[in-house]
Amino acid sequence: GGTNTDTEGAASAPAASSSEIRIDGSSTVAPLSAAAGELFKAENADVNVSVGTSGTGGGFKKFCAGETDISNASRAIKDEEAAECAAAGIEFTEIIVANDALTIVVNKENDWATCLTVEELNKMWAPEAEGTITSWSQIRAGFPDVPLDLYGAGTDSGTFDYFTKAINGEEGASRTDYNPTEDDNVTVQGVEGAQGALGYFGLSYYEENMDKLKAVEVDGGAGCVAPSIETAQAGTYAPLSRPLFIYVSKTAAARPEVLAFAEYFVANDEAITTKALFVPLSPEQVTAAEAAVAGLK
Amino acid sequence: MSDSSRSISTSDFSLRSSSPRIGERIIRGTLFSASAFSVLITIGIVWSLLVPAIEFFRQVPIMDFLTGTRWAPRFKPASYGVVPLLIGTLWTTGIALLVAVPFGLGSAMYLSEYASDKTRRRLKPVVELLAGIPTVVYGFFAIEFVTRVVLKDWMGLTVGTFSVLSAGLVMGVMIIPTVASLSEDALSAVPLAMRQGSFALGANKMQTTLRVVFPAAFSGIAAAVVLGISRAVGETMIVALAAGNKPNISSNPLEGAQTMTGFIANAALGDSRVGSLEYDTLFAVGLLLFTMTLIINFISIRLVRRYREAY
Amino acid sequence: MSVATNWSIEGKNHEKNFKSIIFLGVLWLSLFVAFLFLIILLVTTAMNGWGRYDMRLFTSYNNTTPADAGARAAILGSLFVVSVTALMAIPVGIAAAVYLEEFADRSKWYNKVIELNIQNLAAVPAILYGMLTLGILTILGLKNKNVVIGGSLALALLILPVVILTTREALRAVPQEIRDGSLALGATEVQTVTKQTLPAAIPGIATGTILAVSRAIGEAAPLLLLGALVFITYDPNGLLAGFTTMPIQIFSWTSAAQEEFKQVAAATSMLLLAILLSMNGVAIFIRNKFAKRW
Amino acid sequence: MTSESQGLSRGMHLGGSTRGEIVQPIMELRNLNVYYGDFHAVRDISLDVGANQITAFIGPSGCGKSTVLRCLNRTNDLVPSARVTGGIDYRGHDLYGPSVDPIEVRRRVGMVFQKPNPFPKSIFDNIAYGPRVTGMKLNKSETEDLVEHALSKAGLWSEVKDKLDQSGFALSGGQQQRLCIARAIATSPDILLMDEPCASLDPIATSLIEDLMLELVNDYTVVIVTHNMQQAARVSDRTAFFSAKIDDAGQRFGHLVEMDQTSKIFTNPSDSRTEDYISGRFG
Amino acid sequence: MTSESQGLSRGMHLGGSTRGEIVQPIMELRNLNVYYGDFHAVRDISLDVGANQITAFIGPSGCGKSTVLRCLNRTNDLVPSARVTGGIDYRGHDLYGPSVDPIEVRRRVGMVFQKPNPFPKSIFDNIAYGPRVTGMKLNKSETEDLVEHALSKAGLWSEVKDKLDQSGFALSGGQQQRLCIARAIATSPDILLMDEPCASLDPIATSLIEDLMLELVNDYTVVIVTHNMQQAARVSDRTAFFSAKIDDAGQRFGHLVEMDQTSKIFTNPSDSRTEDYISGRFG
Ligand SMILES: Nc1ncnc2c1ncn2[C@@H]1O[C@H](COP(=O)(O)OP(=O)(O)OP(=O)(O)O)[C@@H](O)[C@H]1O
Ligand SMILES: Nc1ncnc2c1ncn2[C@@H]1O[C@H](COP(=O)(O)OP(=O)(O)OP(=O)(O)O)[C@@H](O)[C@H]1O
Ligand SMILES: [Mg+2]
Ligand SMILES: [Mg+2]
Repeated sequence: GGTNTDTEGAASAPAASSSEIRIDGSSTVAPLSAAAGELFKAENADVNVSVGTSGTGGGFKKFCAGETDISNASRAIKDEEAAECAAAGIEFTEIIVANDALTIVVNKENDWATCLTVEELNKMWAPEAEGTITSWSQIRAGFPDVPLDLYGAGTDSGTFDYFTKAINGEEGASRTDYNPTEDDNVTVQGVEGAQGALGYFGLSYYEENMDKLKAVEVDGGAGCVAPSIETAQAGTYAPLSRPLFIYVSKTAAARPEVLAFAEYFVANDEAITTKALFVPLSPEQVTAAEAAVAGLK
Repeated sequence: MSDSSRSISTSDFSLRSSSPRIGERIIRGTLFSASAFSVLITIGIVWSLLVPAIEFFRQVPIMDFLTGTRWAPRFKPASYGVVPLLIGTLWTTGIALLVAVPFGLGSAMYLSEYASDKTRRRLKPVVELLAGIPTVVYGFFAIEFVTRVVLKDWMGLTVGTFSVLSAGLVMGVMIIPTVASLSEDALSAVPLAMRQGSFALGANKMQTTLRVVFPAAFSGIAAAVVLGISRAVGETMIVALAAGNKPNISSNPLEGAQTMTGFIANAALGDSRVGSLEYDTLFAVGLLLFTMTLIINFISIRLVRRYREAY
Repeated sequence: MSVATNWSIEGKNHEKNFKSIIFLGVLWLSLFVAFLFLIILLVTTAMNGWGRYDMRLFTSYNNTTPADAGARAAILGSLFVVSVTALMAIPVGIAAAVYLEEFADRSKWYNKVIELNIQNLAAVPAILYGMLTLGILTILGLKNKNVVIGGSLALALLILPVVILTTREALRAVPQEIRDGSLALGATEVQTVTKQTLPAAIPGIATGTILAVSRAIGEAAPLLLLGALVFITYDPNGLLAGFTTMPIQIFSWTSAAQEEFKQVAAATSMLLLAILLSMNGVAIFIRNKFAKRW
Repeated sequence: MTSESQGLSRGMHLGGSTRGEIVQPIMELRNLNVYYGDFHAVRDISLDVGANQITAFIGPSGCGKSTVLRCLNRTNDLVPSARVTGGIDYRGHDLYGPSVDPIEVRRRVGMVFQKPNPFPKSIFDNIAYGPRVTGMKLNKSETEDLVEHALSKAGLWSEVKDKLDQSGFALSGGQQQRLCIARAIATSPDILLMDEPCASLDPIATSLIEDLMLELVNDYTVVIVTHNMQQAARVSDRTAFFSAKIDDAGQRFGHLVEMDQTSKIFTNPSDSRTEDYISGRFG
Repeated sequence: MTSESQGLSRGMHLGGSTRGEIVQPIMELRNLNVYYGDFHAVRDISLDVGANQITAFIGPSGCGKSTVLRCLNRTNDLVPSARVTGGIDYRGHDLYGPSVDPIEVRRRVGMVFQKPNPFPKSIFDNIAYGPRVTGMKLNKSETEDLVEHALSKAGLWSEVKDKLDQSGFALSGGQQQRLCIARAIATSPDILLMDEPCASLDPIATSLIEDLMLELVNDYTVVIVTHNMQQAARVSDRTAFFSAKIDDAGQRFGHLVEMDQTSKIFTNPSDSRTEDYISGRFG
């Protein structure tokens, strides 16, 4: 679109010598930043972008220690984390860069679970379920007696915080006898491997693996809704659709390449989200993001 | 005998050193520092594990840590019982030994007692190649081939993506060379005279191998196995990839489980906040792992020393 | 004239009895299983990587689109990190080995401690070296842990005991007569080491260090702790630059969502294996060529 | 150095007796040749080993004494490169015949080595090992009897009877060597080969072993290799003197110079090379 | 065995000459004791080494011949457990004096070992090594001259002059041993110690080395340890006979039985133990 002028302006800005933009944080958001980095680098060859995957919490830790320029987050920054940044003198700007729908996935051979209610999910994932809810037959009468094999986000990821809050009502409250992983892709393999398996992760990962997995519709009280770009943008895929963030350090944004990258990210959001298989921003979100970037200058 | 006054002496003859040889001393000093540096490394390891671990044990009683059966450091409510991780480690290590000990020992006996010199020189390096393969590649292989093809397709087992069986099997192959190579050394160290003694009594090769050479090399072989155990306990990438991340007290090797190393690797990817209790768990587990391998290794050194002293 | 009796020394062959044959068969099988595994591993990995054996692997950086992904940053990262590792570990390792083998008085307690300590370090799990390095870098005040010098340090600490042990082995293989001969001519001990013992042990030392360095190339666990699991699209260009390595890249691709990433992972595995096998090959060649000179 | 000062007991002092003269061959070597790979180490050896006699092999180092000795119980078969031509007749059987089982041979022709080589087992198990592997089915008390018998024969019983379960390594060098002899006796061999059995022993242990040999020869045939000419003179009935020559191709090889009654070899050898060697002019 | 048959050339046949009688001591051992850790291996040795003579140390194995020899150039210093008491006077200097540099000693007292031990270098570099490490500053042609001189002295020059750049390992055993002697000569030592220099050589090589020793003694002082009594008799001027005893505590230790002109030791020793040993009654 009309982004070229922006990027050209930005491209001339960075110093002639090669420079590095350090990004770390949520592994969910990482592909987004990586895609942005790839596209950005195509036009700014001398800028290096590295994207770590320490998880949202881990990312903020590094971010607030000044180790990174931009932090990827799959949830908004927490008060304690913000306080830590403030204590370290790191000012930042939050930018929503994409939408995601946490998709519940089951094994292809699972022909009984097509739609699950939030209550059923809670029954599965609540701390009380630990060691007691072990079979699908305990979830809903009529489900077969197939052992329940759960895969989910690692405890340091924003996804975990988000999911536990949405399903179990409190961040961090969850049964522990599931396969937690920082790497959502492990879940793909896990769920693919066992008939009674269930997991959750971002919509993009599901779309990548539609041939291996099956998505489950979620009933948040207003009927069964399938996860998709439309339902995510429209907010009807509740309560599991969420925005994804990047946090840009104001100190770092003083460096022209960081600022240019942030501008590029927002200006090319549609291309980036498409490349990374995420749900693009709605027009209102774009306006908000542009304003946030403008505030960095 | 002659009188000493008649001995030859020359006035300008001296046995003092012709130069002070300061360079020599500097070199010796440098070399010593290099080897003393290794002690610093150990101190460093202990220090880097102990400091955060002590912090951890201030909040979690050490007995709760060692005997607790629920490992959930990042959940609400959190609990810090390391037993599930120990059991995971026990599973993978045990399965690995079931593979490595018979096959490693069999290979060692063949190489040392049956193979010609030439054959041994060719085959031993090939076996040792197994030790040179990156453990990431092993892990990849465990998931892609052992679990999917061997366990699921060929054997028809109902096994998930992650299982201690698959990780253990592959890890067993990884430590075959450790067991084989060191056992072979121990077997070859048995003096030829002992074999000759046996043959001269009319024993055949199998009798000689099993009744004379094997018992004579026993402590060396035990050391090889013990070292294999310590490799298995400390191996990270195979279990991180193939055993899964679920702390699990299970009696079913087809299930996945998290090992101590697996936890450390996984937790490191997550990178909790420095100073938090969760962060310190990493070091508590690390310290436990270090202590375990230290003990195992001491046993192995003892055993090796015994067979070295025997001949 | 001979004392002929009716006994005989002919008879069933005691080497070819049932038990012996079974026993030999079992031994064969053990060795065969090891080889079989090696071959299957090579073949399946090679097949998994089919279609990705081209220049893209070397020229392209990692990419979110699997088809465009290459291992350039990882390959260069591995080479860079391992070179620095070798530069750190080999001189220190050889120096320590020379001290222990040629100068140390074994009856002194501190030498016994050092010796025991090195044997122990050799068995410390790799991942703990990552934790140690994490601690060292924190003390040094390095904010970013995933830097070349950090990775190299972790790997150097990891292989140092191996270098020391194999170098000692090589020095020990030099016959004592060589040293005696040199010392009896009035050479100092340092001269004897530098002019006789070390040169004579070079093949053994080379073999040992090559194997140690090849271990460093394949190692991932300690680097994982330093955060080397990053998406990087540039060449590592300095000791303080971020990096990733081949094993780490394989690890990350292995667990990636898209099936095509597994192809790249397998192709990179093959490259890594090729590097390691050739290093092992060189080491074995040196060992066989120069072995048994005395 | 005078001949009176030599400690010559059997072959020489009994030179006038019939021992060593009448030969009842239990083994006859006919044109024996041994090759190690391409190296033709020992050439054309023909000699007789007399039953119930002590035969000594002497000669300078490397002349093939051990090589020939090892042929007598086919332990050379265990050296992969070794190859033997010519024949050895053992009680009328060709030792290298195609249907001969070398293991069967070794059960009949025992061997004791230069360095005592007990097994890392108890004294008892050291002795019992041979009977066990050769498939003698003995019960506990039979085994005990056999162990006692063998140790007694080897003159070791009184010294070790209270510590049969101790390791064979715990004995002194001389005791270890007698243990090895006892071990060889326990399988009731026909012939006992000894390759420099006293080389690593002190004089006292040596003389004990020498006495033992003189005892054993009543029941067994003994062949010893020794570097110690005095020993050969003291104990043996007949002595074979080996030496080394260089052939036209420049290869060094061992051959038999002469074999005769020990007394004759030491006082009046037929070959001047023997005399040179014995008198110490070379070697 | 008669004394005529002995190949006695120097000490005995020249027994009537002045050699071996007049002793101009270049080294004097006074109550030398050597300990290995707690083990008091060698006790109270006092003897003189005569300048420009060949002194032979003989005696049964383990009696401390090598141990004493190694004291003469302080190579025992390299055995961590070894400790020496008593004194050695070397040209009027106390060899174990506090200001004495053992390295300096070894430059003056060269040593040749039982097994030829050439360095894994070219023949040329084997010889040039000593001068290089002892800090002689020689230019190329001086080095070449020295190498030629040393090899000539060792009787090896004509055999190797065309292959100086070949490895020292490529030589035969006897040549290697002469190379080692040449190597020792190249640093112009004062005394040459040889510990069983012919033990691993064949008779021909042995006789070459023996001739060489007789040559060398014109310029150097030579001390040899040998197991071969005939050799001691053939080459040495004076012979020290060592033996081993058991002390009250049951420890075996080496001591000097007697030292005298070689001819005397071999024909008319003062001590009966010497006679026993020489005549082969023990050992
Ligand atoms: N296993 C072997 N392989 C090759 N050559 C051998 C082997 N064993 C012996 N030889 C060679 O055969 C020749 C005869 O050796 P043998 O051991 O029989 O001599 P020997 O008379 O017993 O000498 P010694 O008195 O030193 O024991 C020697 O040249 C030796 O190097
Ligand atoms: N490095 C050492 N450590 C401990 N004991 C030693 C050492 N070297 C020699 N001995 C002991 O000192 C004694 C004398 O040994 P030495 O080697 O001097 O004897 P030798 O007369 O040269 O014997 P051989 O004729 O066998 O060479 C022996 O009992 C020997 O075991
Ligand atoms: Mg022999
Ligand atoms: Mg000696």
